[in-house]
Amino acid sequence: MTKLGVVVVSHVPEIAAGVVKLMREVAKDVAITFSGGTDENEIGTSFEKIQAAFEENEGETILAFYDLGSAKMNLEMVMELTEKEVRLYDTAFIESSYTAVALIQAGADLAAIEEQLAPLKIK
Amino acid sequence: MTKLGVVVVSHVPEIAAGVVKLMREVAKDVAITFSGGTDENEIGTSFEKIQAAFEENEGETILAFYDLGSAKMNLEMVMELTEKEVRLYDTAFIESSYTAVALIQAGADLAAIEEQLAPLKIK
Amino acid sequence: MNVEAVKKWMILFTEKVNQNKAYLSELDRAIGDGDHGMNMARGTTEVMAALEAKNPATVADVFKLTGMTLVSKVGGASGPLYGSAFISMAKEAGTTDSLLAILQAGLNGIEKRGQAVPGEKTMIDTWQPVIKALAAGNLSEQTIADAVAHTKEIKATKGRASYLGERSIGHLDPGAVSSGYLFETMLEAGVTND
Amino acid sequence: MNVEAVKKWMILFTEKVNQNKAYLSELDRAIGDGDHGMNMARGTTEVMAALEAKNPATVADVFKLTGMTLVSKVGGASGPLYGSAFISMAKEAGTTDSLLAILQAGLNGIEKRGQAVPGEKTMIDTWQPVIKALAAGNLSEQTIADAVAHTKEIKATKGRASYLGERSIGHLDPGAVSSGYLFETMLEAGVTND
Ligand SMILES: Nc1ncnc2c1ncn2[C@@H]1O[C@H](COP(=O)(O)OP(=O)(O)O)[C@@H](O)[C@H]1O
Ligand SMILES: Nc1ncnc2c1ncn2[C@@H]1O[C@H](COP(=O)(O)OP(=O)(O)O)[C@@H](O)[C@H]1O
Ligand SMILES: [Mg+2]
Ligand SMILES: [Mg+2]
Ligand SMILES: [Mg+2]
Ligand SMILES: [Mg+2]
Repeated sequence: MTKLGVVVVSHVPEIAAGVVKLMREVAKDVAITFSGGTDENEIGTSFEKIQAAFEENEGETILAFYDLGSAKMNLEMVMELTEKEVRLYDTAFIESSYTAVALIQAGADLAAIEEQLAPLKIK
Repeated sequence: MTKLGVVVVSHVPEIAAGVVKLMREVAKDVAITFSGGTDENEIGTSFEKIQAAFEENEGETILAFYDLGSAKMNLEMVMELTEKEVRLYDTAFIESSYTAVALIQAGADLAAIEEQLAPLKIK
Repeated sequence: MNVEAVKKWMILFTEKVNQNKAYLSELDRAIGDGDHGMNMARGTTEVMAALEAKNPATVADVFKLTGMTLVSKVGGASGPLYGSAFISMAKEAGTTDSLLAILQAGLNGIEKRGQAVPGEKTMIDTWQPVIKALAAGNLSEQTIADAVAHTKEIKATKGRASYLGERSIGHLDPGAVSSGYLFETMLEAGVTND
Repeated sequence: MNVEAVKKWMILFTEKVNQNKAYLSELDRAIGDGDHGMNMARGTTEVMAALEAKNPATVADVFKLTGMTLVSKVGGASGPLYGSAFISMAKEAGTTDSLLAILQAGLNGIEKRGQAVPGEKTMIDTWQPVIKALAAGNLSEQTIADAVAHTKEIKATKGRASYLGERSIGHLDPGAVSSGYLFETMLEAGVTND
């Protein structure tokens, strides 16, 4: 089974860091990386930070989550350039990224995870 | 029209603060208060902090949003005690609280806001 | 119902929770966020402090102070849940002496607070069989142990464990285990239906 | 297509954006987060610095450097959107000299990136009528102004403004306005279809 990792992308540095904190409670061993805010840590997203989050993530298959739509566009630009297999979810940001890492920690496979994520699609 | 306010409740202090930062970008004038983490600023929720967020909010009708289910229970305990009219939404936390404040800032009324929130229900 | 027995119950429950703090958190680590032992240990320790400080004179007041303290000190789902249970029990204890009626009120409080029903892998799956056995006059340590053990087979559909879906099967529910302690210590303290 | 004219275009666009930075942000404050002027000013200023530093020799290279710089420096939706436009235009400019074909490639890039179509109150609502007029041989300042003005009447269904639903009607789309600047300065710089 391919190793799964999670990347979270938020417009706000504090949100990204906070979500990782929330996830760490239930997912001590999961590969989690994040991108929060712009290069100057202002509100927005950063192509470079997202790219770094993908490259530094130990997962081979990355499950990616974002807060607002403009993050998605930067995410997709990075996805076109990375070697990794990336699955991007248009789901409730915190609730679905939390669900994903909890399931990965519990040993669930991608199909089981996506089944749980499906009802959280809102974008 | 009754003055609308927004209360956000997160398990993590950083997430609550970050969401408010994100909302402030589009809602300079909206009454927003928050509760993040436990009394000791650990991960969890605090009855007292939630109560304070309600009391300090200048809105007469409060739209309340939360991240994970256990926050909801504390929210409901506070709701049973507060004088204010509170509407609690089982919607995608960040996406829906952002939507709500953007609409309040734009002068939308409760009915219009709830129509936009309806498709974001996931809990 | 004897107020001294009820106080003893709270003391024994606090002791049991604190002795098993690590175990409760370990159970919660498997299907939750690993803090149930911490939450309950902190909450019950605060209850002890509050009971000592205020020394409530009636059963209703003991339950009320316990509930309010748990609500404000626990920080996790178990706070409002146990809190609602004890607050409802306090209300009921104001009008009746029947342990059965009081526990049933507690369960109603939990169900109202958490919108869960039996079979969803929560503390309710301890409370409900215990109350049933009490009503039938055959509540024992074994009834409690069986109810707790049964949560292993259930798929969680409420609480944090529900995020795991099928993966929650095969693990005890931590809240069901701590509720097991609640009822074991109730028997030990001699709090009974008469 | 003349590389000097294209460079002049980028310079004029940067100037126009920077002169109207406050206005663009004000437009974005009404239906978005109020940063479109900042975003575009920062992005285009970085483009100027990059063009000066690298002095690219071909039209394709000018567009490519512009696009890459916007993607990495803007921080808002307009970054990947304008970025994708210029990167697609660079690719097209590698094989053709036709302004029409190049702009069409740019629009395709935006549509692919943002999954929007005409009529959703985005920059596309400037690009699409401009390209149509160019194809018909009657592109003018007026065409551009009309396209931009028309976004006022549209309800946003993409981008941040879409959160406002009906409330987005009655406001110009900031990205449509900055795209208006792009095409006005294209005409001023003498970048044409032949
Ligand atoms: N909706 C609910 N109804 C009843 N009991 C619940 C509900 N949600 C959670 N629980 C109980 O709470 C326990 C978890 O408590 P705890 O770990 O202290 O809170 P948290 O999940 O917030 O960390 C679960 O094991 C379960 O027994
Ligand atoms: N999906 C999309 N497709 C096309 N254009 C879009 C899309 N989303 C947003 N835009 C454009 O981007 C502009 C906003 O840019 P900007 O304010 O810089 O980004 P942000 O919304 O991230 O703050 C909008 O006015 C609109 O023209
Ligand atoms: Mg827990
Ligand atoms: Mg917890
Ligand atoms: Mg903006
Ligand atoms: Mg922005």
